[in-house]
Amino acid sequence: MRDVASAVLTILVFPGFGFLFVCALAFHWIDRRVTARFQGRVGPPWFQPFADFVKLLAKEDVLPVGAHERACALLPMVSLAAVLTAALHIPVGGYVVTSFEGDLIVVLFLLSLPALAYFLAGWLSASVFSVVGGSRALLQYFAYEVPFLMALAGPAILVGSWSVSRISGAQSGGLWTLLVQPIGFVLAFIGLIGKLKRSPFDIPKAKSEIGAGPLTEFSGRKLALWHLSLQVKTVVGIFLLVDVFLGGSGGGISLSGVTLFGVKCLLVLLALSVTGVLYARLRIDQLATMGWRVLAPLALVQLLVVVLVGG
Amino acid sequence: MSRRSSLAHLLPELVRTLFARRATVRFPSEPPVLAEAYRGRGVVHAELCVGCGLCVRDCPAFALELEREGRHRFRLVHFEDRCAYCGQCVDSCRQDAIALVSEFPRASPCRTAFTRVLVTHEASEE
Amino acid sequence: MNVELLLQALREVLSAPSLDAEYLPIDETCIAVPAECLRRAVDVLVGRFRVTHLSTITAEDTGLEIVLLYHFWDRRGLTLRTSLPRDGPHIASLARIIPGAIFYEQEVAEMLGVVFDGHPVAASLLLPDDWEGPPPLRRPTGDDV
Amino acid sequence: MSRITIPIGPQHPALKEPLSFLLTVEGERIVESALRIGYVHRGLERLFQDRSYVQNVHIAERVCGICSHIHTTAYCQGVEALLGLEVPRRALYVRTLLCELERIHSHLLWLGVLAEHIGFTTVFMYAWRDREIVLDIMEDLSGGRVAHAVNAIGGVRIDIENDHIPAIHARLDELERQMEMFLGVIQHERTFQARTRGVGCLTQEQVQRYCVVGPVARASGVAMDIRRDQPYAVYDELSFRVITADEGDVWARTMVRALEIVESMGMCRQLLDKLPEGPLASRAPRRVPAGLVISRCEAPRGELLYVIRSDGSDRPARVKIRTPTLPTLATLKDQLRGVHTADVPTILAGVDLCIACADR
Amino acid sequence: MKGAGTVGAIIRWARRRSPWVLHFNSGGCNGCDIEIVDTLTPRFDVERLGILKESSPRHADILLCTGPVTRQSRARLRRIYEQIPAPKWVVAVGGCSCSGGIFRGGYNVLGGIDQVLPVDIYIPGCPSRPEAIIEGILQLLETIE
Ligand code: SF4
Ligand code: SF4
Ligand code: SF4
Ligand code: SF4
Ligand code: SF4
Ligand code: SF4
Ligand code: SF4
Ligand code: SF4
Repeated sequence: MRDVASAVLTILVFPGFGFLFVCALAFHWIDRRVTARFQGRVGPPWFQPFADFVKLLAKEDVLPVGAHERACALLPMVSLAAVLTAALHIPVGGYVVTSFEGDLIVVLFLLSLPALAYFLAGWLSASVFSVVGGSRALLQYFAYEVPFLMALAGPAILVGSWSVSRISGAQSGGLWTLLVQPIGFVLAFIGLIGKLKRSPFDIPKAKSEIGAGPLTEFSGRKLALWHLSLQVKTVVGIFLLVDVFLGGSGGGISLSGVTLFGVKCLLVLLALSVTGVLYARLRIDQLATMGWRVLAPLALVQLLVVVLVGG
Repeated sequence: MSRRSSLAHLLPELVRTLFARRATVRFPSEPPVLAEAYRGRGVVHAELCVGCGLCVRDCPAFALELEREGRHRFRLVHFEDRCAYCGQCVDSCRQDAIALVSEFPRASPCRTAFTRVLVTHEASEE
Repeated sequence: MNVELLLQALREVLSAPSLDAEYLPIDETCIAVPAECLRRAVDVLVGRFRVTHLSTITAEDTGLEIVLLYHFWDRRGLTLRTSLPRDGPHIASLARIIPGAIFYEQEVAEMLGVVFDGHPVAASLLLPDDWEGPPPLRRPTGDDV
Repeated sequence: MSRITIPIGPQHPALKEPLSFLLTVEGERIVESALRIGYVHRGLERLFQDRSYVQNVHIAERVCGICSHIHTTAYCQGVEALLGLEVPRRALYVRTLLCELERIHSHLLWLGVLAEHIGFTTVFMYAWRDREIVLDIMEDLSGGRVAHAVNAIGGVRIDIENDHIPAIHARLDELERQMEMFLGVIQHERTFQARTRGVGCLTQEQVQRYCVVGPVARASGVAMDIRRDQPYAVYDELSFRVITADEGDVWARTMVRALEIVESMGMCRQLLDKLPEGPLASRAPRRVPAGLVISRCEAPRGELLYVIRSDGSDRPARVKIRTPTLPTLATLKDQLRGVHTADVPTILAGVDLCIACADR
Repeated sequence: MKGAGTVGAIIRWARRRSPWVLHFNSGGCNGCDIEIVDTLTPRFDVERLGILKESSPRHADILLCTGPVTRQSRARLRRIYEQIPAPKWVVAVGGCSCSGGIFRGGYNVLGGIDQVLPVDIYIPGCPSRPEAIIEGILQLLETIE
C-alpha cells in the first residue's frame, strides 16, 4: 500500500507531473524574463505563465470550418502525454520514476512524437498558414533529428548503456561527457533548439511569415495544452542534456545533488535564451542545408571517434 | 567585407544592455514623462475667450464647436474624440485664450465623456 | 536637361512650331502638348533625352476639361500638360515606355474616369471593390447637383 | 508539386499596415503574386480640396504617421512658393533639422521592422529602444513624438532654445555610439547576412523602368537624392554624402539606410551649429493667388511630390500627393517572383512599404 | 464562467493579467500603429503587464483598432473580430478610430470603429501616446467581470 502511494506520489508530484508543471512554468518565465533583460526590457512578472495558462483554459474554444475536430482535440493531448511520459525516465537530481535499459531510445522516440503531432495539427486545422507551418515543421524535423540522435548516441556507446540514468550515473567520477564529446554536446544543444522550435530555429512558427504556424487556428484549452506541452518539452530536453552531458546530479541522491542539478539546468536554459537572443532566424532551406551538410557529418565524425577510440 | 569571428556580434551590446540604466519607464506605477510642449488636453481661459470662432474655423478635425445663443451668449465645445491635438486652435486664437496642456486625454468607455464644454459665456459685462 | 534643346526637338517631332514652355515656381518647366501627341513627346523625352523618371501623373477636373500633368524629373522638373474633354476622356497609355506609369495611370483612371488605351490592368487600385458612383475626384456637373 | 495560394493580409503580422497579397506557391517557392492596396484609402486628395490651406497642413501631417513632418514640409513649401512668400532662414533651419531627425527615426524604425521580420527580435528591440533617443529630441522640441505640428505656411511654430542645443548634441553622441554597434551587426553578423544578401534584388535598369526612388533606388546604384539634386529648404548650405550601393538587395538597402542615419546625424549637428538668429515665420495670407506648383522633397523613403493648384480662393483646387512608396510597390511583383516564401516579409520590409501614404 | 467563487476569482485574475492583443489598422495613418508597436519595445515594454501582441485572431483577447474604418476594410474588420474567441474586447486607439477624427467626411471613410464593432474603450489622441494606450487597456481590464 505504501509502495503504491509512493509510486503515485512520484508520478504525480515529484519528480512527476506536478513538479514538471511547476518547472515548465518557471522555466518559461525565466526564459522570457532573461530574454527581456537582454533586450533592454523588464519582462513579465513571475506568475505570467500561470495567468496565461488559466486564461486560455477559460477561453472559448473554436475551430474553423473544415478542421478535423477530433484530431485537433487529440493532438495536443498526445503531445503533452508523450513529453510527460518521456520525463518519467529521466533522472532529476538523481530521482527517477522508472528506469530500464534502453529507456534513452524510448525517451528520444517520445520526444519526437510532439513534432509529428505538431505537423499533423498544421495539416488538419484547415488554414493555409498552418499547412505551410506544418510542412516546415516536418522539414525541420528531418534536419535536426538525425544529428540530435547521433549526438546522443555518442555518450550511450561510450558508457555502453542506453539508459539515461546509467549514462548520467557513469559521469559521477567527475568526468562529464561534455569534456569527452564537446562536439556532441554542441550538436545536441543545436538539435534541442530545433526540437523546441526556439529562435533562431523558430521557423515553423515564424510570426512575421506564417502567423503562428500550425497553431494559428487553435484557441482556448487546446492552445493552452499546446503551450504547456512545449514548455514541458523544454524542461525535459534540458534535463536530458544535463543528465547525458553535464553529469546530472553528480551521483547519488542528496540535496546538494538536486541543487547542483538545478543550477546546471538553469545554465542550459540561460544558454538557450542567449542563443535565441543573438541570432536572426534562419530560413528552412538554410537550416536543412546546415543540418545535412554541417551537423550530420560532424555528428558522424564524433560518433566514429567514440566508436574507434572509446568503444 | 571583413569576416571577423562569425559568432555573436551582438554579445558586447547584450552585456552592455544588461548593466546599462534600464530603458523602461514603469508606467503606470511611475508617472508619465511628458514634454512641457506636449499637446494634450484642451483648456480655455474663460475670461479671455471672446467667442470669435477663429479656432473653430481653422480646426482641421471639426473638433470645436461654438454654440451661440444670442449675441453675447455662447458655449465653446471641444470633442476630444475628434481632436487631432494639432494646436492649430492655439495658433489661430488672437486672445491667447485656448491652450493644449501637457496632460494626455483620458480613455473612456463612453464617447459622451469626450464632449467637453470649454467655456460657457452666460452674461455680458455690459 | 536642356529645356531649349528639348523644346526644339519637340517642335520638330510634333511639327508644332508654336510649342512653348511656361516656367513654374520651384525649378519647374511646363510644356503644353496636344493629347494625341503626348505619346510621341514622351518617346522623345525618354528615347532622346534619357529623361526616364516619371514622378507621377496629376489629373484634375477643372469643371471644363480634364487636365493631365505628366511630371518628369531629371535634376529639375519638367511637366507635360495636356487636356481631355470631360465626356469620354481617353489617352494613350505610357505603360509600354515607362512601366512605372502603370500605377499612376490606374489611379487617374479610377479617380477621374480617364481611359488609358493599351493599359495592361483593369482592376481598381485604391477604391474599394464595391465602389459605386462617379469617380470621386470628378466635379459634380450642373445636373448632378 | 501542388500549387497552393497563400493570402497575406490585410491583417498579417508581417504587415503593420493593411495590404493584401495573394501568393501562389509551389512548395516554398512563389510562382505568382497579386497585390491589392486601398485598405487605407481615406480620400485625402478630396479632403484637401474641401478644407482651407491652413487646415490642410494638419491633414498633410496625417498622410502618414512615420514621415509626418516631410509631408507638411512639401506642402507648406509649395503653398509658400505660390504665395511668393519669403520664409525666414531660422525657420528653414528648424524645418530641415526636423526633416533629418525624422529620417533618423524612420530609418531606425525600419531597421527594427526588418529585424523583426527576419526573426532578429533583439535588433528590433534595440533599434526601437535607440529610436527613442530621437523621439525624445523631437518631443522636447515640438511636443509631439509622432505628429510634430512644426510646420506652418510661412515658417515654423516652434523654436530651439540655445541652451537646449548641447543636450541635443549629447543625445546624438549617444545615438552615434549605438549606430556603430548596428553597423557592426549589419556588416558582420552571419545570420543577418544569410537572410538579407541576394534577397529582393533590383537592377539599376529595373529601378529606372519603375521610376523607383529613395534608398531602394540608391541601393541599386541610382544616385538620386532631391536634397542634393534640387536642394530645398537649406540643404544647399549643408555638406553631406549621398549614400549608394551596387548590390541592389535587401542587405544593400540596410547598409544605405544605416549610413544615411550617420549622414543625417552629421547634418543635424551642422544645422544646430549654424542656426541663424531671426524670426520664425512670416505672416501668410489666407487666400492664395491662382497658380500651379510642383513641390518636391526627399522623404525618408525617397522623392515626395506635392502638386498644388490654386484658383485664388482660400482652399486649393487640387492637391496631388505622390508618395515614394507607390513606385516601389510596382516592383514587388518582379521581386517576389521565384523567391522563397520565407523571404516575403524580408522583401516587403526591404522596400520599406508605406501603405498609408500609398493609399492616401 | 461567471464570477462565482474562487474559480471565478482566479479566472478573473488571469484574464486581467494576460491580455493578448491583436492589432488591426483599418485605415489609419500609422501614427497610432507605431505608438502601439512602441509599447512593446524597451521604453514601455507592456510584456511586464502581461500584454503580448499576437499574430493570430484565435489567440487574442483584445482587438486593438487604429484608424477610421474605410469601405474596403470594413468586411475584414468584422471577420477578424468574429474569429476572436470569447471573451473579447475592442479598443479604439486614436482619434480617428474613435470618431473618424480628422478624416471624417472622406468619401471612403465610414467613421470610427463603433460604426462596425461594439467598442469597449475609446482612447483619444492623435496619435494616442503609448502611456495613454497602456492606461486605456488597464482601464478596460479593471472592468472585466
Ligand atoms: S461670463 Fe462666465 S465665462 Fe464669461 S468671463 Fe464671466 S464667468 Fe467667465
Ligand atoms: S488641437 Fe487641432 S484638432 Fe484639436 S481642437 Fe485644436 S485645432 Fe482642432
Ligand atoms: S478660444 Fe480664442 S479663437 Fe476660440 S473662440 Fe475663444 S477667443 Fe476665439
Ligand atoms: S453615449 Fe452611449 S452609445 Fe455613445 S459612446 Fe457612450 S455609451 Fe456608447
Ligand atoms: S461679453 Fe460680448 S463683447 Fe464682451 S467678451 Fe463676451 S462676447 Fe465679447
Ligand atoms: S509606408 Fe507610408 S504609411 Fe507606412 S509608415 Fe511609411 S509613410 Fe507611413
Ligand atoms: S513615404 Fe511613407 S513614411 Fe514617408 S512620408 Fe510618405 S507616407 Fe510617410
Ligand atoms: S488618430 Fe491620428 S495618428 Fe492615429 S491613426 Fe488616426 S490620424 Fe493617425
